[in-house]
Amino acid sequence: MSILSLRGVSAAYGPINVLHDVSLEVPARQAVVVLGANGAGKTTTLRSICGITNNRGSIVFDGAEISRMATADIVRRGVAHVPQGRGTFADLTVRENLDLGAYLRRDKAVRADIDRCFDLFPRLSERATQAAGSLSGGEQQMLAIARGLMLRPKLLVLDEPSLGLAPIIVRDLFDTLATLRSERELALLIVEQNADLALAMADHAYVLEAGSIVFGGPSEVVRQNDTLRRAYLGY
Amino acid sequence: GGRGSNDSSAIPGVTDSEIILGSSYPYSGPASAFGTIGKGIATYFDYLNAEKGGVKMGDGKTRKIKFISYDDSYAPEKQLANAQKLVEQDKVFATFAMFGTPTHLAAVDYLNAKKVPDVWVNSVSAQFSVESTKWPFTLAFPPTGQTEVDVLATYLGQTKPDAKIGLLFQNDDTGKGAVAQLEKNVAGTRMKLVAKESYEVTDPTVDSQVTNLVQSGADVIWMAVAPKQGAQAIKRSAELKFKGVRIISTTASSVAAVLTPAGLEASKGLISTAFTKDASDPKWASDPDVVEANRIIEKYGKGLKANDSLALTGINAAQIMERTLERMDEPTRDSLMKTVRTIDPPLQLPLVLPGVTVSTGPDKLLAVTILQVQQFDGAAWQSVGEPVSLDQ
Amino acid sequence: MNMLSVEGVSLRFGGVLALDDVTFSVDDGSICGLIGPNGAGKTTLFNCITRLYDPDSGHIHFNGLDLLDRRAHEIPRHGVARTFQNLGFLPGETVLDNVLLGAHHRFRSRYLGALLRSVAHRREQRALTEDALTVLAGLNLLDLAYRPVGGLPYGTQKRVELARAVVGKPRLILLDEPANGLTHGEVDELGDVIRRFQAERDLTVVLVEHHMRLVMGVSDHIVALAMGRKIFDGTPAAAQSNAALSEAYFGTTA
Amino acid sequence: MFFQQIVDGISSGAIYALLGLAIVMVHRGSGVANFAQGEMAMLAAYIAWQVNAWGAPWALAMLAAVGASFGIGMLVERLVARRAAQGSVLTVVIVTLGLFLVINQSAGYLWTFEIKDFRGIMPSGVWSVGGVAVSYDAMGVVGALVLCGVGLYLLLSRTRVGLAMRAATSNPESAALVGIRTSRVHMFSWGLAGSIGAVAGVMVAPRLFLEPSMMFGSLLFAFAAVTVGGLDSPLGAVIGGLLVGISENLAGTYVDFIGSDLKIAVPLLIIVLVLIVRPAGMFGNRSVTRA
Amino acid sequence: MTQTQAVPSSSLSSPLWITRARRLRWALAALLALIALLLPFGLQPYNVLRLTLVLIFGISIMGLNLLTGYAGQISLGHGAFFAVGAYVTAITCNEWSSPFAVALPASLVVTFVLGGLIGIPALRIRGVYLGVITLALAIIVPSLVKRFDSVTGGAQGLRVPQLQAPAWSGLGGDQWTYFVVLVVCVLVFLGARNLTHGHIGRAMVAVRENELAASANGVDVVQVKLVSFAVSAALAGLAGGLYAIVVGYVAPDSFTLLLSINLLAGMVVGGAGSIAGPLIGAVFIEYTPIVTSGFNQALGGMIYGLVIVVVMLLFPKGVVGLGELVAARLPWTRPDQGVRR
Ligand SMILES: Nc1ncnc2c1ncn2[C@@H]1O[C@H](COP(=O)(O)OP(=O)(O)OP(=O)(O)O)[C@@H](O)[C@H]1O
Ligand SMILES: Nc1ncnc2c1ncn2[C@@H]1O[C@H](COP(=O)(O)OP(=O)(O)OP(=O)(O)O)[C@@H](O)[C@H]1O
Ligand SMILES: CC(C)C[C@H](N)C(=O)O
Ligand SMILES: [Mg+2]
Ligand SMILES: [Mg+2]
Repeated sequence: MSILSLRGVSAAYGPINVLHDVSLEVPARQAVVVLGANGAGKTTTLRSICGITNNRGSIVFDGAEISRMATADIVRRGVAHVPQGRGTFADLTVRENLDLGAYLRRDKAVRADIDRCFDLFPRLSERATQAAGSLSGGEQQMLAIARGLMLRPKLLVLDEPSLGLAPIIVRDLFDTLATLRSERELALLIVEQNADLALAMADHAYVLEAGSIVFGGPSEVVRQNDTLRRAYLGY
Repeated sequence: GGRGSNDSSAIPGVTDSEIILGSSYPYSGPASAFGTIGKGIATYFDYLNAEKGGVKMGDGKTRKIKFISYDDSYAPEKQLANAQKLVEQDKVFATFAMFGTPTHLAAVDYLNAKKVPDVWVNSVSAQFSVESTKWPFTLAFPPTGQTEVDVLATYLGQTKPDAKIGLLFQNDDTGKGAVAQLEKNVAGTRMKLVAKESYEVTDPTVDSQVTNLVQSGADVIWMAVAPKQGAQAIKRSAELKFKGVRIISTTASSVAAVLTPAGLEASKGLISTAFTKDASDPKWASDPDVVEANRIIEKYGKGLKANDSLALTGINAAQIMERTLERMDEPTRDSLMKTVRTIDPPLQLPLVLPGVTVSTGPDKLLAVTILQVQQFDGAAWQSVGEPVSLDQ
Repeated sequence: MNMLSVEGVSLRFGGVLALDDVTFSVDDGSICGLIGPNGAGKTTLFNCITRLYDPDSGHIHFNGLDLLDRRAHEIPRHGVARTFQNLGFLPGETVLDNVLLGAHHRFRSRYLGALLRSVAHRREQRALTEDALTVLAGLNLLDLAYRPVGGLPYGTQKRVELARAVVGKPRLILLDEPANGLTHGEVDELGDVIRRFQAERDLTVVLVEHHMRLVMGVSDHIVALAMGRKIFDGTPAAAQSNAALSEAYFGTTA
Repeated sequence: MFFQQIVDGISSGAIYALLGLAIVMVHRGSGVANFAQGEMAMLAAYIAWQVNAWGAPWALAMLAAVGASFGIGMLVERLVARRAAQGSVLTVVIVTLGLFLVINQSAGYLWTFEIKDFRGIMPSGVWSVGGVAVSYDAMGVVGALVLCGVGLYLLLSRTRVGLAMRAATSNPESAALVGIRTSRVHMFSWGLAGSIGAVAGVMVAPRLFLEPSMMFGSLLFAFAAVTVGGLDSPLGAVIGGLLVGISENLAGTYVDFIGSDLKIAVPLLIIVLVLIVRPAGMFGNRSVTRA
Repeated sequence: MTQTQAVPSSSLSSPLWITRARRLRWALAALLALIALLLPFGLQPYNVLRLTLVLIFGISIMGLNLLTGYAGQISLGHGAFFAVGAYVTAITCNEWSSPFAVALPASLVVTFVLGGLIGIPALRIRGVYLGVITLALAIIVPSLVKRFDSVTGGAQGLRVPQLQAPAWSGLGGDQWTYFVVLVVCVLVFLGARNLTHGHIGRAMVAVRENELAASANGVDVVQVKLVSFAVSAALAGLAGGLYAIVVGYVAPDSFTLLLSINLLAGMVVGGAGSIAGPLIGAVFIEYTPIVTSGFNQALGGMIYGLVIVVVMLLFPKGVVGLGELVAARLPWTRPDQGVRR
């Protein structure tokens, strides 16, 4: 059963159409990666899911149609979105940013989760009282991811999570994501340029080109198929 | 004259059945409170046209009054443009009760250059009356600030010859005029001006100024102020238990709009001059002229409320114009100027206090030089003596 | 010859020692890869060189010129350009305008010239616009010249950044993670572009990147920072086999 | 005299501070400087006056006004401020100035420009100690300031709502992404600001006297106060307000050249000096910009 | 992006839609200029006066626009510079009976210097904070005028001799004045266009959008801010000087806060950061109150406020912003849709 499914989703900025009839599925507890050249519409797809971009079509999450919902309400249903290029609260401290990640939660585990984030990104604990805007680019990216994790979502949407992160951190991050997926029964939808790493971890892959899905299937297929890789991913 | 009808067609703004008057008021902007006066004027003319068919002028013809007034938001250049529009487009017979000193100073040269009568200007500045050589077509109506100061200073000189005066005034030309006139009055007397405090209209309160005056050792506090600051100063001086004499300007003497909010007890003993009947003063509440004016306001004043002193000011102004028109021999601008420059015999207007008359003549350029000194007894203003005349 | 030399540069923000006595130099015409964990101080070092930050101590010389004597806006005129890690654009303006901003210091005419649209002003305006468009064409961005830069995909914006830096005709160019948001294939192309610019425009390059294939592929020389301190200085090959670097940065447990 | 001027300064300053709190509230919750805040306070005072004129006791009338103002504030956000925010900061500034005109002129139309007799709940009279007179009205204003100030401080620093407000202003899109309903947060801040402004309006009306331009001068000083204190700091608004009130009075009294006609220049000088040292006010958060 | 391509020079010229949009703008400007030349002959003097005031407000809004619209430094008190300019002209004309050819430049220079000085604190202070400081300036200037009444005439104000049309022109005084102001206005607008359409304008926008990026690209932020302040103040001062001559009278009440607010409203309604915006804004602030109070005198001010609110809600980026939206959808001037990478 799919936790998220998009059916015929189109999106436009002003008069310009950038997504055409995109359909994709994220099965429960699985990781799905979306690949594509830059400008293909990956970010737009993710933003449509969270109701940030105007779009047409049907988006069903956890049994409910969410395509007309406000962003905050979608998030309240259990979708966490880590936007491309930071999106932290620059004026607030690292700690406050994490607290805000848990804004919707009332449970007791929040403290423990913050510690867990600090374990994953020790850098953040050293900077806990510093304004997020003064962090380095990679530190901000860590913060954005950590904030997404703090929500304890059912579906975690990540837009190029490896952006600006040191290789060792990227590796740790993907390990952690894999762990969390089984541990918390988390579903993942990831846009990632580091295709090797993403494909290794994901169960399914989609390839977007110029706003349309040109491939969808098990990630293994992409890994094995050189023609496919070369045609769409350039390597 | 019988041939008047022919002549009048050549004169702008007047026909056998209609006369056009123009004006300019701040209907919008920071001074829009005074727009109520303009609306009061329009209300009265509406009443005249509806119930009396207009004004019966000296030539025997009854003419409806078409009163056109434009908004200038108290901006001088806008009053100038309005004046030009009234003359050039609306072809008014005369402008009437144009409002405000700085605003009218921008328009007055133009009107005189065009030889358009600019009568009963609504400004307390004396220059619009006394500069009759420079501006032969201009004349103001309300008692000037100087007149008010002169009357009160004379009264004070008689009742408290050793007065040590602390003055509170608005930092504009009216306030500055009051300072100058008071200084002139105390010169050569035993009275002294011991403290001066000014305020800007934008000051939230005048408490600090009043405190300074109370503690300056003055035994007279003279408040040359607008209504709001008047209320504040009355209340504050009472709170500080000021024991001396308190004088307040006429504009801030309304029982309903100043003294009641300030506290009737706190207002007890105030000295002021009066020009018109205060509709909110119990003494005048049932005066037939006031009742009639209120009826007119309620029937014709779109959105105006009875007893609004600004609306009544407008009615009063319209009434002086009505009388002026009645006295004109012929419907010409010359005749109008002649009439306003020789209001003789003096006029007693319905809303003006008995004994306070309007008159002009070759040697009397200011129209209102009689005022009534009055004292507040905690419920109503009581006249002190007879109206004081300062006729030169 | 040294084009850039950084000597004993330190900078502290409150409790954070962002740069700790950093010394290294970059040869004229070379490509230097500057790597290190997140928060190591790479961007901060760029900020010191371009005078957006004041180091607490140390010296920075460029071509014999003491850069610490200069103010930020004078740096491009002396031949140093940079890109920003997280984009430093005027998002509402067109790509062309943004690129032309990078050529700001090349305008000779000043307020009066612009006010009167003097002949000289118009001539240089035309020339520099052509220059900008040529650079855009070289990066395959010509079609986007009149589009507002704000709506472009992230990877494209990173390329516009590159164009903006290059159009200033710098001698030294500081690239802060230019490969962010690019696909594998595009990263390889970027490597070619950097080399090409370096050769054609006679540039010296300092490249901050976490993309190891790119850094190791194009760099002549690698400097690594960690916790504000220099931990490595040598050839790419040596870097890849350096144990400390591997542990702190690459994550390949040797 | 000196102490009297200090006390007068405090009681004026309390007015600016109270209005300043409302301004801070809106700014903190939606990043907007609301130039119509004073007029909304004035409107609240008229509402209280009208309800009282219909026969309700003052306390009830004032409560009604504070409640109504919460609704008015929310409505203004919903119908006006939110849409204007699609433009620039300046669009919002102009819109609030437009609202200023609408409220001010409507009040004159509905209730005339004459002063209304507004008694309020404080007894009239003064309390004197050692030659210094403090009116009960002024004490009421100070009391309201303390209540609102402490309440607001607790709300902003101790509750989730406060954090949500800061998040919604700092980065609305990300705020939505952590589940904050930003539009509700904005509406709530405007509503709350409306109520605080209303408290200011009904408490100062007996002292400033109720007419349509009642709050205009105070608005200017309130802006001076929040600028000195920092546009997003309630503590700053309180301290700024008192500072402006006291300095304005003392300077007008003791500095000859200034006198009362130039005393308005004093807050300006203070602002410039404070801002040159601390560009975001004494207690304001300076937003971080790094390369 | 692999090879260095030889770029055909034709592809370096602007795309067609840009050229067309540019032509459309010039055509509109030419049409406007023609109308501006003919109008005073078909109108009564009071309307010519109003148009003259529109031009004057247009000049000062353009000044504000350079500072606030382009360089992003909020000024809520530009009426202060307008007032200073008006008084400088009034005083030089009165005290020293200098002809306007001296008085107007004097206004320009004095306000230029004053603006530069006021710009110094603005180097550190931003946004609403700067707005409040300039607002206070606008409140203080009238008080200062009253305080120094020996030179300024105090609350009474000063009269200024008005322009007389030379006999050879055959024009009325109002028409002559109009054309003089028109010439100044055209020069100011052309100058502003030139200044903003090149690297200087780009530098101003960069200062507005991103100071860090601006200085990293070689923009001297300090200089741009100071020059913007000075030029902006100078234009307001010039407009003030023209105002003094045209109206023939200056008083503190001519320069209340309302003036500053109107200038700002005009700029935003017209469209901040555009060349046509200030003129549209000037028309708006001069004529809207007339229209609204003609509509209903009792509620004129209320309706004016309502109109401002509604206009801003309908076109949050001003009238010019609306025009751009329309242009982006016209088949002629619509940006090409095909976007390659
Ligand atoms: N705000 C916007 N305004 C206008 N066009 C936009 C906007 N955002 C995106 N686009 C356009 O939509 C298309 C898809 O962009 P999107 O950001 O979704 O691509 P992407 O696949 O995420 O690219 P990248 O890998 O570079 O992040 C692009 O052509 C882009 O120009
Ligand atoms: N303005 C500032 N205020 C406080 N701390 C700062 C500031 N600028 C940088 N820092 C701190 O200095 C450290 C170095 O930051 P810098 O941006 O130079 O890292 P970096 O090496 O570029 O990292 P990344 O690879 O993540 O971009 C970081 O930990 C950051 O938090
Ligand atoms: C110009 C700045 C806003 C850019 C920013 N410093 C960055 O790291 O990209
Ligand atoms: Mg993307
Ligand atoms: Mg960095």
